[in-house]
Amino acid sequence: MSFFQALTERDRVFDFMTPQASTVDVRHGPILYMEDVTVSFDGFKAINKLNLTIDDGELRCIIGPNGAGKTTMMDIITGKTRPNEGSVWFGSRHNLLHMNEPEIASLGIGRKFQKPTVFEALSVFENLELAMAADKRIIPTLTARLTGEVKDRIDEVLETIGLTALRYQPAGILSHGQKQWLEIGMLLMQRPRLLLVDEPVAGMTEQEMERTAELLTGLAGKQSVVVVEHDMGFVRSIARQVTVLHQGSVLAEGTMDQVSSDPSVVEVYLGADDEEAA
Amino acid sequence: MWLTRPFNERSTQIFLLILTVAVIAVTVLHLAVPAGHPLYVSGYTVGLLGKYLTYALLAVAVDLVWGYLGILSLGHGAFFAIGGYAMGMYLMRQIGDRGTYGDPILPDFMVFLNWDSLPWFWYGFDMAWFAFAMVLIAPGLLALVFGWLAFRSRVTGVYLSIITQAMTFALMLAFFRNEMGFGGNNGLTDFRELLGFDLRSGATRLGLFIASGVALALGYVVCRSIVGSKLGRVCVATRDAEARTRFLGYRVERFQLFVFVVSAMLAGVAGALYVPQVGIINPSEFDPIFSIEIVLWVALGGRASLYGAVIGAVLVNYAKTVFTGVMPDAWLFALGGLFVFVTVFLPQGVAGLLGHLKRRRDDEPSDSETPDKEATA
Amino acid sequence: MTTFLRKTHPKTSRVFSTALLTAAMMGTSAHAIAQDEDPIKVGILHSLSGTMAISETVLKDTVEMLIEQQNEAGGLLGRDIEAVVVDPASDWPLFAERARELLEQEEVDVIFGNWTSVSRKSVLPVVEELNGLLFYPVQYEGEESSENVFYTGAAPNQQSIPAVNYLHDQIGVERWVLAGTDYVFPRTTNRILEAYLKEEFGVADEDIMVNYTPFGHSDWQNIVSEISRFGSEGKKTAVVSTINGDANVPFYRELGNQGIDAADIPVVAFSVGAEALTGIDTSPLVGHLAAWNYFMSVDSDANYDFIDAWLAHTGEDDAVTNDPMEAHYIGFNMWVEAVQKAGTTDVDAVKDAIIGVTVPNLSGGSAAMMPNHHITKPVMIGEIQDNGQFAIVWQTPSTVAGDAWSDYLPGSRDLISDWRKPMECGNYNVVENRCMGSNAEEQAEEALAE
Amino acid sequence: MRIPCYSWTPRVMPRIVTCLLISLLAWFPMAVQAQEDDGQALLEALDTRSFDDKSDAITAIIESEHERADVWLQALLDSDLQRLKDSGRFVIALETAGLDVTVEDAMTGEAIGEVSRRDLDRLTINNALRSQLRSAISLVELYNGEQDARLDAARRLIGNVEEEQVEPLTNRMAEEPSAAVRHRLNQALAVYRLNQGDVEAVEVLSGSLNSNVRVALNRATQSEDPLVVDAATTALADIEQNLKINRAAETLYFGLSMGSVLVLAAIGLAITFGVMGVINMAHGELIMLGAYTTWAMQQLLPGQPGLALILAIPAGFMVSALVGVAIERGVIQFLKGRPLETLLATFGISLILQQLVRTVISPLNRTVITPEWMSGSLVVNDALSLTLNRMYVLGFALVVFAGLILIMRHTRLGLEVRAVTQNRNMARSMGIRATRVDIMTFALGSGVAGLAGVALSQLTNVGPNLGQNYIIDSFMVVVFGGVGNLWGTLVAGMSLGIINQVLEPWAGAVLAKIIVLVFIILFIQKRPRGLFPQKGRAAEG
Repeated sequence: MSFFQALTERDRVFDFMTPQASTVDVRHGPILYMEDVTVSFDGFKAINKLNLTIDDGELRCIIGPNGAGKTTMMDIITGKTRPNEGSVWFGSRHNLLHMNEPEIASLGIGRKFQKPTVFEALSVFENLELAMAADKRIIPTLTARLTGEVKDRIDEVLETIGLTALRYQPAGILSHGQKQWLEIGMLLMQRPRLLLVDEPVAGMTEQEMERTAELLTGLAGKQSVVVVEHDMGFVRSIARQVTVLHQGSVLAEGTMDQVSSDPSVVEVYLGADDEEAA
Repeated sequence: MWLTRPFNERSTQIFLLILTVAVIAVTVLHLAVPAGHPLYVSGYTVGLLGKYLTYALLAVAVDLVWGYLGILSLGHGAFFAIGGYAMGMYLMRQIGDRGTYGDPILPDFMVFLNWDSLPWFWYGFDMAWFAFAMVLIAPGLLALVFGWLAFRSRVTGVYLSIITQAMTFALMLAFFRNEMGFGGNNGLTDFRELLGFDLRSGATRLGLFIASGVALALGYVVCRSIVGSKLGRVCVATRDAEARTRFLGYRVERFQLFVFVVSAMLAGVAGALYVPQVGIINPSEFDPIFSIEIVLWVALGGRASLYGAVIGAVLVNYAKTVFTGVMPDAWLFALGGLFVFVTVFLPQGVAGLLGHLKRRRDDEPSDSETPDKEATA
Repeated sequence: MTTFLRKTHPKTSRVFSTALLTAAMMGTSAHAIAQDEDPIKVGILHSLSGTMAISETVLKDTVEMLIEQQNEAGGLLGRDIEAVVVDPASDWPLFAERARELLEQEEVDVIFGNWTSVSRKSVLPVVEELNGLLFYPVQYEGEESSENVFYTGAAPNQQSIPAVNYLHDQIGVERWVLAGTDYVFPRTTNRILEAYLKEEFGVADEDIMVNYTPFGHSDWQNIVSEISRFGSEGKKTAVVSTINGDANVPFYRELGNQGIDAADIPVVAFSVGAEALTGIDTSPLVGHLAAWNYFMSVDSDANYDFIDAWLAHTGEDDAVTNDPMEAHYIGFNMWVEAVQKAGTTDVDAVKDAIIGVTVPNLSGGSAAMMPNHHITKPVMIGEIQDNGQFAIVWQTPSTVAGDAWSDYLPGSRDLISDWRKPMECGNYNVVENRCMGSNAEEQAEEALAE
Repeated sequence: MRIPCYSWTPRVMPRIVTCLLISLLAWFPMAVQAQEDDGQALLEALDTRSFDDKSDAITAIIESEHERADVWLQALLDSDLQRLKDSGRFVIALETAGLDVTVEDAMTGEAIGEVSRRDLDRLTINNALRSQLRSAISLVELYNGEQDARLDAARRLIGNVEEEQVEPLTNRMAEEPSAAVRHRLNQALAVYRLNQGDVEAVEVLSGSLNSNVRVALNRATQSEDPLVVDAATTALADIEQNLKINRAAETLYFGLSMGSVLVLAAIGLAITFGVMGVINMAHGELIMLGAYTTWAMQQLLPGQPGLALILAIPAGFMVSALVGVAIERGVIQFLKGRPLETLLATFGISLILQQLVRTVISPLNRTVITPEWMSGSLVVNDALSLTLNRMYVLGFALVVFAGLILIMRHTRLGLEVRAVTQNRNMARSMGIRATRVDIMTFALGSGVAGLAGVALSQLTNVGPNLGQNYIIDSFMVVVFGGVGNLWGTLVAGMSLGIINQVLEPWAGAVLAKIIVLVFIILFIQKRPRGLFPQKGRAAEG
């Protein structure tokens, strides 16, 4: 159809927004670029002049005490919260501050919530089906058929997250851990360029943790991954680059060892960390 | 094709089967059996059942938005009524110069209220195709505008329910005004013929009854194929976790809008079939109470299971027929009691019970929770 | 009650069975209908629940009382009369449905019923289709004359016009407020009055104020103060009120509180009966007027007998009687007379027989059925007394015949109605010399048949 | 014509007034002179169909110095003067019981006992006669009545002064102690003079808002004397100006009073809805119960409507509160966190309550008497008078509101309520018994609804449908104001009331309501959480 028709069609997601053909420009290195971002909730600055850069394919861990602004930062990136000032760029082309959640999501930014949220009334299979990267306009969705490769893709993911057996069970009956898995699985279905993972191992057993670790490290490279986590052990096991947030701005950045040897960090964070790590 | 998908679902097959049998049975019993015979179905009963069928379609429409989208609309009576008015206006124009005053153009109420000419919005309603199109377009348009405003600004839950109520209430007041040109309190009545068939003949009424049956079947299939599709699952997802669905990249408000409009159109069709069967349309159909009653039908039958809505509509209205006949005073007690009972003790409704029994028999989830596998696979 | 309990069961059980479509359950005791062909069946179609129940329930009781009396007097044609009561629940489509039930299922010989204009309009097609008889007891907007309906309530010329004459001649009113609820009766009445006032009394436009309010309107501050302003321009002003039912209480309250005294601005009401005054503390209303064809305070033995019987029937000392009740009283007696005259309850026979039948009314005179299916009535103006009753202060010297088509509406000026042979037309246009609209095609068919 | 002035016993009124009265009634032919003092004959004259003859007869009675004259006139005014059909004897009805009436002899005043209504003929009067009688009596009062009575009499005279009255009235003005009454009389005379074409009169009249004065001035603008014309026109101009201001004030008052009703109806809802997230569709019926309680109290205390009304305030609160608790315990507690379901369930309850009232009490409206001190209106000036009952309701609404604010701010309950609203679980864990708070809150909300009912019983129908008429409006107010925010409710209610009353004159009642509804719908689009959005659990609706 002609370009103008395309413009007038409200449901149309323009090609450059759909992840398959995602034209996120990463030639200049960073895939995510936050500069001087500030958010205040009635006076209280949750994020304060935050600067953060994530390179393409990087796996970055973000740590920090409660109220450091980790979750708020994710809200900003995914378009849930609008900052009072500052700029947030995805690649060097897309200004995230001018987009809403669905647009950002279809740019290829996937998010896993702190509290696992899956569609309990739907089966595991359907949860993945919905998450799958596809044309998400109304009519295509209405007429969508389950093609072979789609099924294979879903099976594959089911395999990775180890829920093949439960594929037709409503997600509501899954255990907490399984829900975490399912949600990560949903992220995988999205084929995102950037993955935001909020406390992926909260309430997981040891071996579950290990698999998560493998999984996330496995993702890195193909996708950029940002992990927010309290569990130091876990962080240490996966982290290459670590950023420490404190009172809404970056306190320190570097490898785990550098960071953990940084006195200010030790003071504000690791000191208070023990009981959280436990 | 997605529209054919429902025909593979067992629940739909059963539903369509029962409906067809019912309609045919009534037709046969009405025509073939001599009056007075115990099996004879009188024209009165046919009319009654026809009315129930239109209500059932209305209930299905409400269930689509409430059950699967989680939008409790307290204003669906409005779409029903508007569809009805569209049909009513067509029927008025059909009277032509057979009106009391013999005015070839103006309906009677306009003549004796001294309207000198037909208001613009009555134009075109003398043509069947236009009127029937309007049956879909008018309610759809209202739903589109209203829904667009509401969903865009993410008005949800109780707030949405209340403003839908405000909408239908405002419309009721508006249509009561005689200046509006819709006949005020008396509404539209004294219809003569529909597509050339005399509305006062038993045959036409039977035809309308069958038409209602067909409409219900079609409406059911459409809704089924929507909720059975991926889109239906997006709806359920939205109902349960709207924010999450957004993060998956779905433009939730547009899906809501789409389904809302479809539902409104179905309601319009129901209204259009209702009017010629009861012979009058007046603003009391806009009454918020009526809209709430519709929701009760669905609640009783069971949300998120379309056939439940049908069961609910028929049960409640049959009960109404009986009660207002036998003990008028008791009716409101019964209705009120039903509201309380269903919401407190029967949250899944009748369909919920059925599903429960079914599940107990063979351990597969009833399609009210997850769409059938044969649809998905 | 008991009578119709027995009556409605078979029908409903049949609806039920068909509704569920299990042939086994079909037609349980359908022959129940066959048994009682003996008694003459009188259908009563008044709302017993919903908003209109307030007004209509008493009418249902009235007809039941009349039937009892008739049976005690030996029934009709040697047969008992049996009431078949159904409840249309103030729901207009339901009126049509119930009417069909009465005529098709119960096969009643006559129906007494309806209050609101819209309910009548909704029943009309059914009654005409199934050729039934309907007696409609409430004053209404006119502009209608159906072969199957008998209008025992007042037509506009039997209520509003005499009332306006009274105000103009006796009280010397020069400015008019026409206030009404926004539905067809006030609309039509006010149209007629406007035309009448201008033609007959040469009232100027600025001396007429028309105002419409929704049903159950409760905040009258603005309107009442407007009225008092309108009335303080020096000319004698009166309010002609077609305000309906519930809305009257707050209206009169506001009048009282804003100190509008009947002596300054009298209000003459068309839709307020004594029963509507229950719920008002009448002391501030003394002197306001109502125009009806009957008042409970009418001083005649017929009336006192009726009231006694009514008090006995209801078992309440403070039960009130009103105009529509009298209308039913007249209508019922006319029907009885006509049946006796025709010797059968056959609808067509009764239709012909009833025209010209004359029965006593409750105000000491008598009412006759006109060829246009309307009746003759006296018109009375009553003033509210401090006991909440109306004292009759004026009355038309003779009875007035109801006019189906108003002479003051352009549309219907040329229409007349005469159901006697040969005309047999409800809306005959004397200019074009033909029977208009509704019955045209029937006429044609008959013509072909002969 | 010459009016004979008979010697007059001081008992009734000074000699001069007789002449005054007679002259006032001078336009009647003096047909009945012959039979003075013969009471029977006087009354006979009353028993006629023609009201003109009746008014002559009244004149005659006034003239005759018959000692029972005043009794008769009063009885006639109350339409208690009746006549026995058979004997033609005149009687005065004392009280009516069913079909029988207790009567006394009109001549002698001796009791006769009960008589059937059939045997009585009532001597009816119409408005003309009524005002004739009244003005006669009021004139008497101008001389020996209370100050208010005199003031009223004087006001009646404005525009109705006859030539013969000028002199006596001027004298009267000299004697009159009260300045207000003098002022009135002065105006009355001025109007008379103005009609005679006297320019000075305008002086006196300018600034008066009395409608008759305005009429007189209007007439004066047609006079041929140019001086009078422009004097009158200027006078009229600033009167009109003055009227505009008064009218604005009036509309404002109407708006506030309507607003107060909305606030009363809605505020209980603001509490239950705001704090508990319960959409109580039965709220309207709780209001209705309050109104019925008022009626019941008046039945219990016949003769003292005022006292009954005051007692009804606590009673109404209790009744509705108890029913509220019953609803909360019986239904709502099972529907925690399912607001839409509570909507349906409570709607069912509302249907039941309505039908209950219909069957138990009556489908008909009940009469609730307005006590003396609440009826009538407070006259600010001739153009602006504020109806008392609405003023009381307005005050009542504000008091209730203030009370609620106090409870919420300064009581333990209020504290707990706010805690639960902000964060239920947190509050729980801090040892607040949330269930108890729920019960109390719901009781409070329902009770307030009851209070609203008590107030509404003074304004509108007390009937089964009372609640229905207010429920939707109440929801609009709450949502518009912002759920769970009392101030929001107050502001919303008042502003909606005023908007409505401002729109009404030009849009008409119906359209005004529609416009307001549409306005609310659109407003909710802009600010889904209302005027004063509230943070916390209830906000998730």
